[in-house]
Amino acid sequence: MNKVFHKRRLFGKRFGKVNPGVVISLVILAGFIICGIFAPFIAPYSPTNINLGDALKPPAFQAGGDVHYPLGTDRLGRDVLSRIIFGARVSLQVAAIGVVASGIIGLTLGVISGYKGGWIDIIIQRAVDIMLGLPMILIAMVLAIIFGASILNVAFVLIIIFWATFARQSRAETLKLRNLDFVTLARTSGTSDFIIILRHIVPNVMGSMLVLATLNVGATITLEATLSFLGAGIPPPAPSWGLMTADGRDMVVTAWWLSFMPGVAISLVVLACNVFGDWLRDRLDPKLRTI
Amino acid sequence: MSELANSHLLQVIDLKTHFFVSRGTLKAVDGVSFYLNKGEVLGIVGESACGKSVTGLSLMRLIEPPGKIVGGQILFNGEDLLKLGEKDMLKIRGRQITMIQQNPDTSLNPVFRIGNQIAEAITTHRKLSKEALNEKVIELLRLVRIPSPEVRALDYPHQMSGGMRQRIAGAIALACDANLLIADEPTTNLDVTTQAQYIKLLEQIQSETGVGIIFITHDFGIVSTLTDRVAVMYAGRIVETGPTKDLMEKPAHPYTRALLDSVPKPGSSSTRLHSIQGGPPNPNKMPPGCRFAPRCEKVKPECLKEYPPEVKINNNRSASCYYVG
Amino acid sequence: MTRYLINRLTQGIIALFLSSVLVFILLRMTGDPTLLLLTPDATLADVAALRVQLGLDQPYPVQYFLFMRNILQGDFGNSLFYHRPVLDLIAARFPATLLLAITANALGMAIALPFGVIAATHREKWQDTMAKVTAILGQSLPNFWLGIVLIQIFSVWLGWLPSSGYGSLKFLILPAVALGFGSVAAILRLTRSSMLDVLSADYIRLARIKGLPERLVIWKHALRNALIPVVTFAGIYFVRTLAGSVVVETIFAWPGVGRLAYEAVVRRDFPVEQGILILFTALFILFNLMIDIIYLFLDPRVKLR
Amino acid sequence: MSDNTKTKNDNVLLEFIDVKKYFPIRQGVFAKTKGYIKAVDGISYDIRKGETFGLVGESGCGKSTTSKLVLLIEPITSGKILFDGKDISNLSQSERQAYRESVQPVFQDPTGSLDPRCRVSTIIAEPLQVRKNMTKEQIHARVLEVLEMAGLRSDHAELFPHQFSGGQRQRIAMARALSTEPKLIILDEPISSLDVSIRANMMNQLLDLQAKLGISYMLIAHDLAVILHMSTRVAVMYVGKIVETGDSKELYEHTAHPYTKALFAAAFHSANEGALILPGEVASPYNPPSGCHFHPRCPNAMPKCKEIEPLLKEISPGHKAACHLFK
Repeated sequence: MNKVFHKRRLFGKRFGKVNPGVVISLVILAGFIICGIFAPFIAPYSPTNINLGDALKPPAFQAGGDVHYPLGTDRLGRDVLSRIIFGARVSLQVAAIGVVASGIIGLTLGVISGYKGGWIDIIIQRAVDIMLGLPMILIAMVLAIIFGASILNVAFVLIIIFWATFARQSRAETLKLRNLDFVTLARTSGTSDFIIILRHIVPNVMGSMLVLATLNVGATITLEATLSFLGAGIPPPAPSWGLMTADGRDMVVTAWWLSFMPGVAISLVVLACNVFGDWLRDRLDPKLRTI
Repeated sequence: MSELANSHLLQVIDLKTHFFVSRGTLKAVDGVSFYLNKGEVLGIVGESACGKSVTGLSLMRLIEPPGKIVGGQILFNGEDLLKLGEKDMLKIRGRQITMIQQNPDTSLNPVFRIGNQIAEAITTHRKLSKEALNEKVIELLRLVRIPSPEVRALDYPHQMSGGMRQRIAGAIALACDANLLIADEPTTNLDVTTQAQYIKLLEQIQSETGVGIIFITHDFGIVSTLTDRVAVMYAGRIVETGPTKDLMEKPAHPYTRALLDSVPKPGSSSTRLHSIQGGPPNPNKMPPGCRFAPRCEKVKPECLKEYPPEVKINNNRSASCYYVG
Repeated sequence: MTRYLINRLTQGIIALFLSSVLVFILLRMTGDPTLLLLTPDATLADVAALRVQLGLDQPYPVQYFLFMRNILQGDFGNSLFYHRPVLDLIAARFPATLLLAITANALGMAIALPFGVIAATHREKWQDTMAKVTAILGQSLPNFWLGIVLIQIFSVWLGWLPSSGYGSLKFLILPAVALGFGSVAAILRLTRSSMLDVLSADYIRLARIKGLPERLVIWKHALRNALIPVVTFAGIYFVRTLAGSVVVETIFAWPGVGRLAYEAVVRRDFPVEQGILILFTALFILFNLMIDIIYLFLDPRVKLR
Repeated sequence: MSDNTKTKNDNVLLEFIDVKKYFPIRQGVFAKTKGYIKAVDGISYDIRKGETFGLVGESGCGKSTTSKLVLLIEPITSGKILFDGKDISNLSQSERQAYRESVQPVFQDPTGSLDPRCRVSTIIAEPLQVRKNMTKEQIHARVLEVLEMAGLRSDHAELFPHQFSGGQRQRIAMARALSTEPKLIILDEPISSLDVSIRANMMNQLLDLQAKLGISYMLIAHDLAVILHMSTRVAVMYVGKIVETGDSKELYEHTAHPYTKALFAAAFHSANEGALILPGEVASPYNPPSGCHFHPRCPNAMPKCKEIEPLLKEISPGHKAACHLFK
């Protein structure tokens, strides 16, 4: 057994053979990230470029379609493909905020809660229960009335919800780890709590945090789209996938592609996240299952 | 094998149970043969992962994927169990061959009352009137020495101690007057004094009911008090077999001898114990010759080449070793 | 057992209190809700009058007390759009939402439970793959999009079912499917994993040792244990579908509380939104309490705790 | 308990004086204390320099709690534990650290004792890093030194725990315990999770190390055969109390307490006379029987056993038993 192999166990032999679904998912996720970062260089048009002369063109493959607009145009003549590519940027931002920020907050609070126990634990626990229990869509809607729909509103709601999922998971794992002998040993030799958490707890919790993060990327994207769809998320004219779906809703009969296409984008990305996340979970720990 | 094959309650011939996992084929049981006479107690002794528990489950044909019985014969009352359909096997399980599992904390279903769990073991094979069934349940609880059985029958498993739960497992096993009881380390997770109690109980039940017992364990001490004959397993094969007293006094196989020597004796205080170097082989990569050869003090070149044949030491003793005979 | 119930009840009340505080803080974050409660042409005098009427000139604890008193008396204020008490509006719409949520979840359970069990007992076979695909699709497809696609297919193209409205069973099918698909996925997944856990337990082997036919081993011994986490989760999920009805009701023009909530956002009808939020929160906690009680009957180990 | 043990003895390393550990039982909404689990209920003994003191008993007898008290994992309810004459429950910060270095544990489960994400070198160096007075090189040198002492190779230092067998893992745990040059090692069931053929090896290694380094062991086990083999002196515990203690040879040859007799019978499987099989099960420390906790299971129980708790009495030099059979 060589050393490098074990250092990089995550991508080592332990992962077994990779199934095609996972490869496709990775390709989709890579495409999504590239679109999100390099949208202006990839998209053929500006997402907000209004061209009423070309309004409501069907996708290129349908009769009456225009090859210049592969996925058709909306009622203002904006290119659907370009808007979807720019929409990836919105989703990526949202996912980054929702997962990174709430992941860090959740991990910190969860580990402290699980490790320290006592009243800190009780308070954090109750907070987690309530956060997970509250009808968040409604809260977002209330906030949208108060502050008006905004990306800040979305970010706030995402962090409020998702930190709790990270906190719950990391707390549960910390509780298990805390009772393991290696933590007791570290304590009996006088190692400080801070070092124990950094050396023994966090590295052992990271695996499941990674899995949860992947799954939560999908969940944050869906939630943002839902909120935008309901008018409580990203305000128009920003090209959010949820907003685009909502825009095309009244035109299901005449222009089906308007709400269908952005929905495909959301579904593909979320599906890819879930497939990859599940695979990661099975590899890292088959026993680990979220409810 | 004995020429009196027909009088054996159970005769296992060259049983092979392998596990097909992604890393390769684990030959957990790899050519095991033994027999058990009616009313006899046979001990199967070995360390963890030597295949003793898999042998027990194979006898009941309860090997789950990725495991599979890939060869051999299990003759029970002369009939090969491996040739039976699953439906016929259901009539044998619980009715004729039965089993007590190792862990008393998890072996009873937590959501059913213990009386119901015992009753179910009976009704699976026999139709009884409600009164007769109740009576039989109480009788079984008495058999395993549960105090005030009428009350305890209404308990859930978590309301009982480990020792009691293990006795309930015994009552379930004995519900249909089976001929063969496989006890898979039933005392390993019990307290020392409870363990002694349980062994005594098994002894009493054995003499009362005449059930044949295969007792699987890692502990030679238990074997010496309970069993008539013993088979020692190492890395998927039986290395030595014979009457318990004889075998423990004059072990023939180096592994058996080493195992017996490595246990502290009364009064052995602070002297060095005989120790075996290394650990059991990886079931994925078995050594080509004798599986104990890499750890054996008396290893000869031929030990590393081919698995030693079973050698008869006397009428009822045999061992697989080039040093014997 | 009573101690357990009292414990859970206390916890429920604490949770209710904490969430009411949270909702209160959320609602007061703007500092002054009067601007949201009045029409744009209101005078400064109107604002001042309303401030006194709502007690906004009082310190926060007093405000909270007033807020709670009104809620407990069933006074959620009047809708700015309908000019009717919020509670009446919600009460009129609630049955439709309940019907939708119950149908969706019943559908979910009826499909997910048996298929979850079958998937677990046919591990790595086609049944399992199907279940996995269903579960992951249900987890991934956003329900607003699913709703629109369902309308597209079954109303626009095939013309089999109405795309919106309320009335006979025909109207119920599409919204219930759109809402229930997520819960099918979630329950399927959980049933499968819970069954897999249980199936490897020693007591399942004991059932087989007894000679029980596989049918009983699975549907009696295994399922009875596997149900414990599933039922808990299904209860929580039910409340989630209530909240999720906002989306589905909006798409299918279903006259329930969810659609009311959506309309309230569009019309900036603050009291209605607040009322729905408070009610749903209370419902959630109430439901959790009910689940705890059901739990008592499912798991005998809880009774003695 | 006997107060005359307080006589200062240079040979004594660790001394227990009427040590009690009660865990409150909290119930109800407001977690009111409804009673106590008397996990350790007034035990006194001493561990001498260079000896192995064996603590034997079944589940719930308090032997593991005792080790937690020594390791400062749990605070003592009442009584005192003296280490080198100093009360361990009120040490200064630096004394506490010095004490922790002098007393190291080895636990039962070699898998749980080793963080799967840490290299062997990190695991072994952990107690040394707390000191802050050693350079990286010194620490590394010490790691290699103790690895060798524990029967491992220096190239094992860079591997991860899962690359070792159970027996090897227990050696890593031992190496870690040795790293700070302790005076006392608490061995909590050190061999019971190992395979039978590996146990002898580990026991030999432990005895060799002791002979070489002169450390004391406090050995905790449920198997009397192992305890007797390894220990110079033994204490038998039952439901929080010591029922018999003495030289291990003396204890074996002149077993006094009926419970010890039963343990012997179970350990050496010599239980052919029915009298040695105890009825019932180990009493719960939550609600122990009155008088002598052992009386409901005792073959020699007398009426007064139910009422009066027997005290630990010397029945021959150094051999004590808590039983009314001995006057």
